[in-house]
Amino acid sequence: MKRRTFLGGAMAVAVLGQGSSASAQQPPIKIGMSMPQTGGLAGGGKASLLGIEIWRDDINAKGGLLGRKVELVVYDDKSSASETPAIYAKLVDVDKVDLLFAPYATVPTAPIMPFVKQRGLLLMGNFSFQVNSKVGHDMWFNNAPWGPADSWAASFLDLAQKAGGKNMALLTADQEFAQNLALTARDVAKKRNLPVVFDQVYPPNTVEFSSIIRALKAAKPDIVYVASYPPDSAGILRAVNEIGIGDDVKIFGGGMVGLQFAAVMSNLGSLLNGVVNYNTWLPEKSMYFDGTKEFFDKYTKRAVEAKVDPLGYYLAPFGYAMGQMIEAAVNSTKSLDQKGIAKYLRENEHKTIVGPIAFSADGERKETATLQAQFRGVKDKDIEQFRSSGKQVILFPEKLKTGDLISPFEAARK
Amino acid sequence: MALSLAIEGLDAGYGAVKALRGVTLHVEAGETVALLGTNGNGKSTLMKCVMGLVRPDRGRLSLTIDDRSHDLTRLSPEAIVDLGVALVPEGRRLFPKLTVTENLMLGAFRKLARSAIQQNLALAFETFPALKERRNQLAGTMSGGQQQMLAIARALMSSPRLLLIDEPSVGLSPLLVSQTIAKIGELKQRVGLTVLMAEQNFNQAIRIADRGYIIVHGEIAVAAQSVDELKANNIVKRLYLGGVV
Amino acid sequence: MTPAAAPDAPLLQVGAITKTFGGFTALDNISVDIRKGERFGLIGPNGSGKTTLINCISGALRPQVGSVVFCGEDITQLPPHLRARRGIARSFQIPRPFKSMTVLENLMVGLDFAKVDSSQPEEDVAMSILTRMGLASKASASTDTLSQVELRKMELARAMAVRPKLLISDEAMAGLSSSEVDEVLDLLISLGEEDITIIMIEHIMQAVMRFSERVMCLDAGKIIALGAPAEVMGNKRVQEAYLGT
Amino acid sequence: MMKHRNSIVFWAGAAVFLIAVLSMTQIVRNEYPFFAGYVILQFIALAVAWSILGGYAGYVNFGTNAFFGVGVYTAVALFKATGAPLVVQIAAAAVVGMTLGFGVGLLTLRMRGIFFSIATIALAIIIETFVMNWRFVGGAAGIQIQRPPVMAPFDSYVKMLFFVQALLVVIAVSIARYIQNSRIGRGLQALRDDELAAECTGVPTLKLKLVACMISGALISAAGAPAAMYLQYADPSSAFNLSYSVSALAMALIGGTAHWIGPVLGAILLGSTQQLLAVTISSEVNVLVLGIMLVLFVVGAPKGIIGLLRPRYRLRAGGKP
Amino acid sequence: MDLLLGAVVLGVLLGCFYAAVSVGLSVSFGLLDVPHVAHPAFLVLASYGVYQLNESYDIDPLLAGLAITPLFFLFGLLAYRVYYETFERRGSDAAVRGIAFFFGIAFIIEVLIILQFGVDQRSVSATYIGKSWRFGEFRIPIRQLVAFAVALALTLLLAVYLSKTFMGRAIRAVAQDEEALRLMGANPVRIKQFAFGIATAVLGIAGALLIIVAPVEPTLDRAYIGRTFCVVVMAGLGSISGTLIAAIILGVAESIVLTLFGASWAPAISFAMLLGVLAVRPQGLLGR
Repeated sequence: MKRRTFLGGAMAVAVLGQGSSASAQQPPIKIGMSMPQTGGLAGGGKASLLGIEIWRDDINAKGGLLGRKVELVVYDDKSSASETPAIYAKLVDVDKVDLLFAPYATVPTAPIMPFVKQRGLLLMGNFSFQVNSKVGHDMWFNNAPWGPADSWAASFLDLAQKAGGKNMALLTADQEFAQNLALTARDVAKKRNLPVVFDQVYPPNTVEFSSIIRALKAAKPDIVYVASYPPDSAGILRAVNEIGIGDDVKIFGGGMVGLQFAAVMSNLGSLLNGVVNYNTWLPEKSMYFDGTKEFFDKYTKRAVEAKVDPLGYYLAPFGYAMGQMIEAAVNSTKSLDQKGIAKYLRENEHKTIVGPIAFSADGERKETATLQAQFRGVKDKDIEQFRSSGKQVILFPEKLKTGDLISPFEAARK
Repeated sequence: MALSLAIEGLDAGYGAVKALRGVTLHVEAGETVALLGTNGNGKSTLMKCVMGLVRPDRGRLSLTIDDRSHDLTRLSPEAIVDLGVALVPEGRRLFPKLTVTENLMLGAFRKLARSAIQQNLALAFETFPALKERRNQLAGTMSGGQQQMLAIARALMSSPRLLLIDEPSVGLSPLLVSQTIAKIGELKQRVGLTVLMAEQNFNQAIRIADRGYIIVHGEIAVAAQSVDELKANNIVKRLYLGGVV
Repeated sequence: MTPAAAPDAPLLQVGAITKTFGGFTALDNISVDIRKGERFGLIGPNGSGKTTLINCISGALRPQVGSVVFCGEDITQLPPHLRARRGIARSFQIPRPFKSMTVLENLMVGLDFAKVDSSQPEEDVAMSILTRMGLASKASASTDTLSQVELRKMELARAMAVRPKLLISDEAMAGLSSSEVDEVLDLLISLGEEDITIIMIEHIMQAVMRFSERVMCLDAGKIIALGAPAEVMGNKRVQEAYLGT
Repeated sequence: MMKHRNSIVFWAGAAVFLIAVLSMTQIVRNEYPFFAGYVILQFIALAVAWSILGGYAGYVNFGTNAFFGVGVYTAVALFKATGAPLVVQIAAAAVVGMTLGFGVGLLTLRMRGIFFSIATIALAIIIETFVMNWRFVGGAAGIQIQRPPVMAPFDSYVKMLFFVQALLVVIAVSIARYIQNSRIGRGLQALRDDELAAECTGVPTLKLKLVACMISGALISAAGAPAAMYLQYADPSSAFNLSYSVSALAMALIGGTAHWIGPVLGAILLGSTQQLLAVTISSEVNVLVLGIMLVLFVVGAPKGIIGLLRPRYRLRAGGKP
Repeated sequence: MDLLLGAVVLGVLLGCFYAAVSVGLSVSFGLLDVPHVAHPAFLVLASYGVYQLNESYDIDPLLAGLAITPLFFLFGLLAYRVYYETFERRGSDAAVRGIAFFFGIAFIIEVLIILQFGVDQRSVSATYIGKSWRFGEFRIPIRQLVAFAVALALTLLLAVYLSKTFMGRAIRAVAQDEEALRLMGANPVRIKQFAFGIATAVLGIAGALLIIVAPVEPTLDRAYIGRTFCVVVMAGLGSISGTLIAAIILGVAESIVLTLFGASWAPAISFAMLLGVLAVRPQGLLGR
């Protein structure tokens, strides 16, 4: 029942904020979005939303935007693509929100891309992957650090080849995000003449990975690139630990979703050691910017009450950053004109708590800031250890690097 | 040990169907009473009323044991079984996918019956040696005659004092019918049972019956005090053979 | 090919039917011809195979061996609805009304699908059948409000709606009182006078005697007697089957 | 006479409904009602289509999501391959849905009760797996679709889709109504009550069930086809979502299955409640409401809303009293 | 060849686990004809119960599973009572409306889990999780061996219970002939209620195995509706030994397809098997 009071509370805060404000005559600035709060994406959606809410409270404490309070209008899209079109129509046509944020992840975002393009609306993307590549909307800005489509696979394979990897195994989930990763990984491998010795796609709800890992091991790869979803990520690592993966493997990981979430991390504990996986933010020296520490102080306190991810590294700061970019754009253009805001966002570099952000023409980051980090010295059953630096050493990008790859994989696991 | 069953003015049926109309009948301790009549005349319904499976609309149904009278219309079938009444149902109603032994053990389901389980099992196997040979066979795979034996043996497992038997001859060849009826007579002598047997096979039933009733369209048409009286009664032939002969 | 229109060809030819269930032989090499317009009684003790036989005729079951020929056409492999369309209708031992429909609608099902060309509106036809059956006042009643005898009549009426050449009545009188038995019997006899061939399964022997032109007695899946009613009832094997040896 | 008058009322009502929908698309500028309305209309079509087999014949199909997904992907494949217009997409989806219904029916309609339901679940999963492995339509990664320009007299594609879905609802309801009032409906009802008795009364049960399965399948697939253009995106897990099956079943049961109006009422009630909740409470409580409504209705109102309205609702609205 | 052998071994282990999560349904649906689509939801609920005990008191998951069985037993008694009073006793349409009813219950359970535990996936810790047994190159995860052993024991125990005790025999008998059972002085409704209680109690252990084998999340039940019904129907309704055999066939088939042909076809294969069984032998492998 707590959960309900939290959500009710979130709306109540929005309403109260409006009433007690000094600028009571001015209507609030409404930012609308759907967010997965039930279904498969709900875990991420809730953490992301908390980041955005912290930004809202910060900006309102500073007196709002253009002297007006900021209010969030949030609906649950149940992690499903079929819900979002109606929700965004309601946000735009009924609630008349001033600005739109996208829901967390690709699936719920994809159906609204044509809608915002057609209506000429600004949409701040929220960790979706390549949704704009076919639509080509020039008022779309993704907060995720992905960068160009192939940079993800490229950075991992860079590390792998430097460590002496000569062939690759691909293990990917049969779901939208993982398949997109697999696609680029195959392309990059082809360009670099890396033979793919194992390429398997597993269905959602796979219970047991022992068989798959045995088959993978039998192919004797030295690079293992995995693109998986949270329930499977844990299953795969367990199976790897139990079945073994062979001494040939130089590097393992890459695109495993789930290893960024506190619940999964604390549960897997030492099984994580040695895995090189993508990430977005980590408590390493190179990752602190203006306001980063303050943000996490607030987040840590509120996460407990909201029953969301206690660490919140993966999504929450980017939700906050999304707000910061809007804040900068609105304050500089002194208006809510969406074309103006979009122009500003496209032409400038923005300082945020996740570092400077600049966009390329397609609304993705100019340069990738997706981290590749290696888990080291992780102990079992301890969430708090992940708050200290050194547990996930950043190997890429060069600018943010805090250590070097330990290879082969078996050596790094010790 | 005195035990008697008294039924008075019993009306019963299923919804719109009236199966029994004002049935009055009694069974005294140690008697074998035959309830005769062709199919669809209400014999089974009467048996079910005694067991508490069908609730009568009107009338009295009482079982007297050692001067204590029990109103069966108010008791659940479980309680009636505990009083020492058992029914061998029409069509045998065995559990086809259970073994012979398992069927017998279920006959002793009531707590009261479980104490005598070994004796009763021994008695059953002694009376029906064929069952002992086949104790691990599935009931559904046995022949009709063997199934009928098992149904009777299963009813005995609850140590009944009043045994109700509904149409033991159904689907059996004449030889088997005769054997089954003889077994019932034998058992009765051996265990000291009181028996109420519904049967359409007139000649076989009266072999072991002390007296009998004939039921037609849910009403008692003849209440005969002796087997001879039954044999003499013309209604039997009218009923069974439509008046010819 | 026998010409279907031969005037004295039997309406229904049951040719050496054998039907087994698992190891149990329910019908053993049964052959019988039924003439057009005949009133045919089918008797036998419980479990003798009567219902299995009419299930094989109406198509609910298919025999392993043998054939069923109706109006010169081999219908052994036809599903029940195609037999119904060719003119075989039946009632059920335990009434099976379409519960969510009214009495009239029950009849309309038969009229809808039996492919009878008629200039009259269906509802009028249905009403006239109900009137015949004495159910006109119940036309819009739901079937669960009917009494037993009304349900039996409704089943016969529904069978009549198929416009049958052959009507099979499966114990349409079971569980009825004497006066109700007469009522249903009169109905069946009057239908027989309209050139409808009727097979009647019955346990009530007076009814069988009064109704039938010919009677067949089954016991343990075999024909033990076939002929005029009095003749069959006088048969020793029949008497044994019923009264026992 | 009664029947005739009922027909006039019905067709007049359908015409008024379509005219109202059409004028709404011309007058109302706010697009949200069309988005939300489209979803509700889609559910009406699904619930009505479902109840042709599930309600009239009593065969509970859990594979609504399979037929829906097949509709979506027929439209997607056709559009991607040939750029076929919406009408062709829908017609093709209906044909494919009907064919699938025929296949499913042949394979499963001999099974009774819950076995049929389980078989349809299995089929749904098998078909979804095929689509997931079908790279042409994007496989598991999903596919984004660019809508063609909207046709006159509509000024937005969603308004057009709203009208098209309204048309599909009218088609589904008129087919359901026709079946209900025809001998097919009577035959289905008879076989639902008692399959053997129906057979012996001349009802070709297997054929009728097949027909019902094909019509139901065609209508569900047709109702699903425009979803590709509505979402401008398709992915197997959304298109084959189990919630379509549960919703169709729940809406029909909540409304009552004895009359075509039942699923319509159920879908309007449940569909608009869901839309309302999505933009008010907007949390997991949403799912809770569906659960509680289902439980309350099946426990408290066994014959659904129409059972509450008329204690002994008779299937044949046109029949003589 | 080695790979195939490994796939078969792992498939058998997986199959026994499937048997454990299905065996309760084999009683409730297979023997009692209750269309219990909320069975997997109860299963996931049990997993969360185990998680809670493991997290708060550091109790071994299997012991935790055992600890919640009495609670689940009572839960089962209650659930059947409600089902019986509202559907079975009133007769008509019980199956159809029962399905809708249990779907409703499943949704309610899902939401209650979300409200209490949030949407993140949860898992437990135990000494046997994350280690493996070696036979030369060949390694088997110990958690799978544990799940295998417990599942096998659970299934056998239930089979023994159903054949060797008065209550167990009555439970099998009630599926065959309710009225005959009344003649033995047993109340069929109470027997069925008790059986449903047992079927639900078993979920305590099965839930522990579920969370030992892999992490759980609130909507995981949906993935198991197909699998559990597949096993029970393939087994032949109500046959416990059949359940074990069918589950092992399913596990081995999945494992072989996964290893040799590519994982993305695995679900289609298992359900195609189910359809095949339904079409050819509707009463399942062993039948009741």
